[in-house]
Amino acid sequence: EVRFGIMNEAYPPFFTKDPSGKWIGWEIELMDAVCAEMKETCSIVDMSWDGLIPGLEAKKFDVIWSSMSITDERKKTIDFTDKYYNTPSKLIGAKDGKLGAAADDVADKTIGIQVSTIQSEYYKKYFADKASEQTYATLDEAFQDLAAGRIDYVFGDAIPLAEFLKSDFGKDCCEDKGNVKDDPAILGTGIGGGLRKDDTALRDKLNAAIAAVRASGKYAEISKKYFDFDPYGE
Amino acid sequence: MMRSAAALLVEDVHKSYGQHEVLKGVSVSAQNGDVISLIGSSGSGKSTFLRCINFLEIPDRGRFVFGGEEVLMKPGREGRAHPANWRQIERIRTGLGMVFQSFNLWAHRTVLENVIEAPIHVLRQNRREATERAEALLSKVGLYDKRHAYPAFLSGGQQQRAAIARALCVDPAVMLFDEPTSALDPELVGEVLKVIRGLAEEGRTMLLVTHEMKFARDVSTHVMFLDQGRVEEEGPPAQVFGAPLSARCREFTGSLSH
Amino acid sequence: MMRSAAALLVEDVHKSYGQHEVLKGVSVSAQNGDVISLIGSSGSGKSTFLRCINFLEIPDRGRFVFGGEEVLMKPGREGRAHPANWRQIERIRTGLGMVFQSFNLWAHRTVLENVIEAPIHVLRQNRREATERAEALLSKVGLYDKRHAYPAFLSGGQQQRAAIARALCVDPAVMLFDEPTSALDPELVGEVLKVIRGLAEEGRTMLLVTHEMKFARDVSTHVMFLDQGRVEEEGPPAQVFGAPLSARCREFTGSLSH
Amino acid sequence: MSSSQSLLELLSPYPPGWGGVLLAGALSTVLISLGAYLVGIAIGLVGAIGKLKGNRPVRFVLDLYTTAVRAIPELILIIGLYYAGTDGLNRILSALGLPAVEINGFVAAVAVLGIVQGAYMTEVFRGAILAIPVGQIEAAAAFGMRPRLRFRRIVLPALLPNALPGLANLWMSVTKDSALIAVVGYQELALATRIAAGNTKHYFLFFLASAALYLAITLISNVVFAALESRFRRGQPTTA
Amino acid sequence: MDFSWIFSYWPLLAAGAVQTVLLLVISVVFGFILAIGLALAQVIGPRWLKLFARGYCTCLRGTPLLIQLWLLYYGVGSLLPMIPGLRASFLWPILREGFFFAAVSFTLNYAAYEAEVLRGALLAVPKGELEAGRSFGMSSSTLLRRIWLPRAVRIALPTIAGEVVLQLKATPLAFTVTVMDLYAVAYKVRQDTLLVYEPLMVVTVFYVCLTLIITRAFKVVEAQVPVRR
Ligand SMILES: Nc1ncnc2c1ncn2[C@@H]1O[C@H](COP(=O)(O)OP(=O)(O)OP(=O)(O)O)[C@@H](O)[C@H]1O
Ligand SMILES: Nc1ncnc2c1ncn2[C@@H]1O[C@H](COP(=O)(O)OP(=O)(O)OP(=O)(O)O)[C@@H](O)[C@H]1O
Ligand SMILES: N[C@@H](Cc1c[nH]c[nH+]1)C(=O)O
Ligand SMILES: [Mg+2]
Ligand SMILES: [Mg+2]
Repeated sequence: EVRFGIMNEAYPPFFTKDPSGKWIGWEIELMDAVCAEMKETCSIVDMSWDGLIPGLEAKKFDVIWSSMSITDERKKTIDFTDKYYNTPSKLIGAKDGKLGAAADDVADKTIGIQVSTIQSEYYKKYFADKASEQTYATLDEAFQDLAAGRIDYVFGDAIPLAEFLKSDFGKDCCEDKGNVKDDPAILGTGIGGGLRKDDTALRDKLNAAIAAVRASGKYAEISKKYFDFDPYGE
Repeated sequence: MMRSAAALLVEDVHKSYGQHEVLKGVSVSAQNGDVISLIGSSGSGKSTFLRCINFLEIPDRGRFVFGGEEVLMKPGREGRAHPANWRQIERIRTGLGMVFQSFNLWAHRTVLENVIEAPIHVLRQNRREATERAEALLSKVGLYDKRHAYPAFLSGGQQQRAAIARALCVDPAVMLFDEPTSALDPELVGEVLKVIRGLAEEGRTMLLVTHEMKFARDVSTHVMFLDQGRVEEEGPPAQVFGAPLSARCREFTGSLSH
Repeated sequence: MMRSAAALLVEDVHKSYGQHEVLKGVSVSAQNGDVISLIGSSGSGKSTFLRCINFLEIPDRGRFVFGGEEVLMKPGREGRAHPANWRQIERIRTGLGMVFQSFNLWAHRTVLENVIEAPIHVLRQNRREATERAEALLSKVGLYDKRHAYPAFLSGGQQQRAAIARALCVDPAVMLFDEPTSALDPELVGEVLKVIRGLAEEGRTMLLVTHEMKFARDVSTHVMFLDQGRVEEEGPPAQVFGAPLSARCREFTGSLSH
Repeated sequence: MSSSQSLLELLSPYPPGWGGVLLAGALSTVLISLGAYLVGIAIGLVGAIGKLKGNRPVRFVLDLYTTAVRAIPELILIIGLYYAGTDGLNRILSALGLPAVEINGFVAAVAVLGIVQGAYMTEVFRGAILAIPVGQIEAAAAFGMRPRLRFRRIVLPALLPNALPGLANLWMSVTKDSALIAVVGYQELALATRIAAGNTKHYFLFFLASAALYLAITLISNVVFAALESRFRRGQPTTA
Repeated sequence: MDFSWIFSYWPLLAAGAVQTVLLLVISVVFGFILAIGLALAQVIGPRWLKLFARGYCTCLRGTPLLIQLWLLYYGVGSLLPMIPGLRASFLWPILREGFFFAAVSFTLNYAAYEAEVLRGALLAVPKGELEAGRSFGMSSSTLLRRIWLPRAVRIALPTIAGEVVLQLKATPLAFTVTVMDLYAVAYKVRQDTLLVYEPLMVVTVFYVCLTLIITRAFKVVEAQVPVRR
């Protein structure tokens, strides 16, 4: 049996619980496909975002499957599978018709960023001397402040941000300002499953399964239900 | 304020707790220098009467005049009267000193602090002067050594003496004493007697609840015998103790010699 | 238990609060049926002595024998003794009745509940019988009507009578009374006197702190005069009040006739 | 979620409404709180007596307990007990040759919150006992009541009116603190609210709905506490 | 164990500690003042005030602080920009800040809890001691200031100490409205460095020290009046 650790807050469209308590979302369907491929039974353990790495190490579950970006910093502590999706980072902001996501566009503005994400590192390198940062515990909080006009931009993973713009709440106030220029050294090399360092057997199995799901067309089939593009990236 | 007016005039006080009518029309009138003793059996309403006089209990009915100034009353619910103006009552109370049957010392203050509290914070006297007077009073009642002790660490009689000193320190025109010697030994009773006589000579008026008939006889100018919420007998001590008119009073004071 | 042994033998009790030595070696011995009065000025240590006898205060030193059974003591810190076995003390206490100077009624229980509490929960008596006896006692002290009232709603004398009834209801072999008549009128004092005489005739032993010399003279078989933590004078009432040997005692009892 | 859904539909107790999720969350909240509260009362009574009557080492240990537990944020205690604690427990068990146990979120929540409540209760009870006039306890001793009996018949009923407001406060705070248990993945009302809000982006609707549920829990508790207080305040004159 | 991160994070840690202490002091001081009013309103206020105070305490104690904070910050706060001109006014820098909202909602919440404690304590003051004050002609305000309140506060002291510590531990919630208090800094360090326990240990030490100071201070105050036991 393989136990998957997933963050216990809504992160649509990747994972969330529906009102009946069932886990749904792109990442969940991918997990099912991967498990079928591995011929393993799978279960989900939910945990707060900051409890995921301790939970993994305390063997409460075996793999973090929670849209976690593969970064060098994290690699010091845990291991990752190959990436199973990749998403650019983008800015969204209040509707004012001025598009653009370069440093000059955000001059003198306040940018809301979730604490300790890859975007937070990126901000330090590219935006820090022009704009100011406001730190949030969750993306949802940043969205609300953006709608309230307390901040000018939210900077985060493109897909959840786009999801917000589609909602009743985000539709009226805000718009897409565009993706930022990539910097893989900071923004990472995609999103993968997090593993204990010594758990190479599971890593190899998962990597094989991810590759197989992608090759069989199952990956594309799942993605079509959620996106009009291929989330795998190049 | 008319100088000739009675220091204290209280008429027809009624008070009930629920169905139980504790005071059924009690009156008293006192001139400056009078010492009036209230005697009567336990539960007859003596404490309640004293407490009505300074409005710790709100009497259902009654007329109250202090040094010529009448307490304004207004009709309340169920035919009961209420003081119309609490400010007036607070002002009048500053001229009344009370010693409670259960002492009621403030537990969070030392003996000295208990005594200087009202002079400083009600009468707005200078702290040093108040302290000096308080210490003199405490010496008088033999408590100077204990002035920095908290009430919980005092003997019964010491607490009572502290309460007496506290009441005296505000220099009141009228004093209400509820069994002020109940916890005192005969020597101290004698001391208190002296103090009361001294106060009477200064022209102060005193109302005194007591169970010690001898004390009442020695100290009072006038004695009232309360029975079941009514004044059953009153007059000079010689009459009440010597030749009471009422049978009930004769019985009560007769029991002195068991 | 030897029948001939003293009902109560207390020897050389010492007690200090901090630097202040309140009892400097007080002894008492009582036979069944004895009524021993403790008199003395306020703060002389009377209450403390009574409270040491039932170990509400832990004496620093002393020997205690109840009906032939000695309280086991063990040496504690700073040369002070401690009871070796609290179980023993608890057992002995069930045979001691106490009336406190400040009554100490349980505020959360009615008068009747106060009285039946110990018979039911300590002596494990039947509730109905305890209630019957309690009601009889309450009638005796004139409190039957107030049996369902809470202590806060009683007059001072009523509270004291409730406390007396509570102590009597456990039927104790030795009774400790701390100024049991301080809040009572002369009639009730007479009643209490009768009760105490009755108990003495039944062979019960009583220790009685009082400030009413007349009462002490009438009721006691033996009187002790305490002064500054020492027994200054003791003997039959006729001697202590009539022809005291000590000058201090003469002064104290002399002050009776101010 | 489709935007055509009316607000009421969102709150419907049956899927696709989120009302059921909130109600289930509220039930977990009550259960966790109740468990922790009872554990806390037991610890608190023992702790208060120990602090007042215990010897030096007992008092020292209890002082350490109340200060430490009250000082460390609950969240840290929960994380500590859930991760490090179960890890340690299982290590001990395996050293003894016993099978490992899985401490689930519920047990961890009740244990941790109960230990925390116990520390606060110790102080509340201590204060309440100190507020009882000494004479009343002495009177009980004078009748030969054993400490246990004295406690049950005199101290306990006399301390309750003093302690009840503090106890009510603690109940109110444990119902809220139970929200912290979300970090170990146990879904109670606060987490249920966040999930519903995050899913639908109707933040205020769900904040308000959950505030209403918490308030309902409180109002019901208030009725209980008011009844207790009027019962235990008998004998005290009402107007001060 | 790895504490090397402290060197690069200490300015943040210090700033966080300041925020934590500020939030605590502001909410306890103003909350206590408010609580006195609320408690008195419940004990001696006229009927309408009694009802209001009751209702206030019920609502604020009845819902989680977190939700109150959110409703205030994201709810009321999001209505503010709609007031014309406010965004340009000098108030906006304050109203924009999470700190302001956190301080306000912590104060309001603390007041509700403290009022409840004080109410009980006010009722626990022996009636006779108040009567003694009245008999000297103390006005209600003098009686309150000199006898009733000090006596009640004494009775409530152990509970108040507890409430203050609870309030200390409520401060991390401010992070949800962007205040970088000490706990938030530790959270950030944990996420940045992926050290699980070390940052929490540092924070714990800080909270424990602060709690010790608080409880010591209360012990000193308690010892002012000896208790006979
Ligand atoms: N708990 C205590 N701590 C310190 N000193 C105390 C304590 N209890 C009593 N005292 C002191 O001990 C002395 C004797 O007190 P005790 O109560 O025995 O006097 P008493 O003879 O009963 O006086 P009274 O007739 O006034 O009741 C007094 O000076 C009193 O202040
Ligand atoms: N708050 C109260 N509620 C109900 N009844 C009361 C209250 N206070 C006093 N009483 C009753 O009123 C009667 C008179 O009480 P009061 O205290 O005036 O008596 P007293 O004459 O002072 O007696 P004592 O000599 O025993 O002090 C008593 O029967 C008492 O039980
Ligand atoms: N993918 C980003 C942001 C994220 C937050 N929660 C889930 N994902 C990261 O791992 O830093
Ligand atoms: Mg009386
Ligand atoms: Mg005494």
